[in-house]
Amino acid sequence: MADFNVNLRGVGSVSVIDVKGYLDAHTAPELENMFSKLIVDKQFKVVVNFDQLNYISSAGLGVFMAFVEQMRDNKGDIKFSNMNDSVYNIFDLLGFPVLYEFYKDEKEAVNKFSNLG
Amino acid sequence: MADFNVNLRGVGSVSVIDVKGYLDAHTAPELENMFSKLIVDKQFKVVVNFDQLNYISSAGLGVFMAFVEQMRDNKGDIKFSNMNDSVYNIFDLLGFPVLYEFYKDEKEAVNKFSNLG
Amino acid sequence: MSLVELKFPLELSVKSSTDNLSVIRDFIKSTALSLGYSNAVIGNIILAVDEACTNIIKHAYKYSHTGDIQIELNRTTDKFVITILDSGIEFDSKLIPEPDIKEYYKQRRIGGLGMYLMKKMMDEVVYSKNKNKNQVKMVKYLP
Amino acid sequence: MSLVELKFPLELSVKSSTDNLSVIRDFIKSTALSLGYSNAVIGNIILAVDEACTNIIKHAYKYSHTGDIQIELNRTTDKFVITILDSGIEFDSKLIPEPDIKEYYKQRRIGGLGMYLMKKMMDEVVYSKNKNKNQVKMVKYLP
Ligand SMILES: Nc1ncnc2c1ncn2[C@@H]1O[C@H](COP(=O)(O)OP(=O)(O)O)[C@@H](O)[C@H]1O
Ligand SMILES: Nc1ncnc2c1ncn2[C@@H]1O[C@H](COP(=O)(O)OP(=O)(O)O)[C@@H](O)[C@H]1O
Repeated sequence: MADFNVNLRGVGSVSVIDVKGYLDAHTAPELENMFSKLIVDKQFKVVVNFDQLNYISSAGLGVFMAFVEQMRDNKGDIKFSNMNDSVYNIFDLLGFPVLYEFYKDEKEAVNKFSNLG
Repeated sequence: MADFNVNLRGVGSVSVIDVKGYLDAHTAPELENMFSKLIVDKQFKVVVNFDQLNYISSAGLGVFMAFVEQMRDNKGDIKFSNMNDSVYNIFDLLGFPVLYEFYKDEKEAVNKFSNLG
Repeated sequence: MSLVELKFPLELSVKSSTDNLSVIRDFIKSTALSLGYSNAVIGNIILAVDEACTNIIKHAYKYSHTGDIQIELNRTTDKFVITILDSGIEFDSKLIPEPDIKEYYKQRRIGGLGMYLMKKMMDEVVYSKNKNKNQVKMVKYLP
Repeated sequence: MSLVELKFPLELSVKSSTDNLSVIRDFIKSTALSLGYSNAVIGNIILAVDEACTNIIKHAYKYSHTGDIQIELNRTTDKFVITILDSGIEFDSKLIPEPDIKEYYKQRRIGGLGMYLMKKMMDEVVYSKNKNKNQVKMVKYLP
């Protein structure tokens, strides 16, 4: 059973990560690896599309905390899109909306990067 | 949580029982009660519509064995309709198709009674 | 893609009430799913465990809710092993004849299908005693 | 309509592996469903238990898969009580400061959110010792 799935797509100069299923302490390392690869490839503009994510625990949240600074230090960012309410509520409870940008649509999130140049 | 639900409808002279959810040793008594009531009311022509039944164990199967003879002794019957494959497989494995009539549609099953008068 | 590889044994303990059958079924389902069985086979395993536990509630504990049912799940290289223990009335499965399904219907008996289904659904079903408890061990070969 | 009224206590025992988190979540889900909580609240309870068990795996057992995690569920007249036991490294929760979420982000720490979430999601969270085991007892008021 595939509990969690992470997929990378390029949309212009932006890297879009699709996350799917259950993101917990067991599956978070896979997302971590994806971010590590992006760093190696110098891809710092990242949108994470949560459309198919059912569940997130603090282990998943920690991955974004671990990498966002590096992205920003390199003129990039991690932006979030297409999050369902139950997942958003966890982010919200922990104050993430102060620190991260959330968008309804992936396209909106991607465009924010182009606007910045 | 409603694990099981049983509902009675009259279609002409036929009693249609809709079963819904999980029919196991815990919920079978409810179906039993329904059949007991039909006997008291002298309603012997019964179609059981399985359209929304997800699961059946031997406790559920036993209910039909317990009442079918009384129905037949009174010129009635218990006929089955709208069963999904997984539920049908259990009936099949136990040889029920030799003893009971199974129909795709409720209407077909109901009509069989009218044909018999 | 992240695969979950459950670390066995897993164990569920519940009181001997038919109210708890749904929790038992859900436990078997989530375990069997991660072992890669098809939905049809998962349905069969669930049914076998339901029947075994129903029998324990009915016959070993005579519908008292105070008994314990312990379900232990294990996997070997090629088998999914389900061991169910109870401390109810002793049971010698050898005394129960294999039902002849044709005879069964001639006599129009109402019960007596549970153990037959268990054997049909599983690859092995063995009753025994384990430290003063009744044990039924059911095996399904891994997919 | 047939209502299921689970007979408590229910108990699940699993090995200390993150592989088993999904089975733990499914167990909590099927129990909480039958207690009548909304889906949103069920999600919160599941998260709290996931965080508690993740901490046990990470901190009490240091990611060894050989430890035991025991989850016991009870209900009183007005409470759903979840007791989680482990035999790992002793833990004094009083030594862990309540995180200041603002400070937390300033320092950009990566962990440290689990216990905060547990307390937010549940009505009571109490750590203690129980016969040489570590115990965390979490309560959610019944709906
Ligand atoms: N776990 C058990 N403990 C004691 N007796 C049992 C147990 N399982 C089965 N039996 C006995 O075996 C018989 C056949 O069981 P089964 O095929 O499940 O049919 P049923 O339970 O409907 O009678 C039961 O009637 C009962 O006498
Ligand atoms: N069950 C436990 N056993 C031992 N130590 C624990 C346990 N739970 C929490 N801790 C300690 O409390 C700290 C805070 O836990 P938590 O808020 O979940 O954050 P994190 O696990 O991400 O560090 C942990 O870093 C750990 O030192």
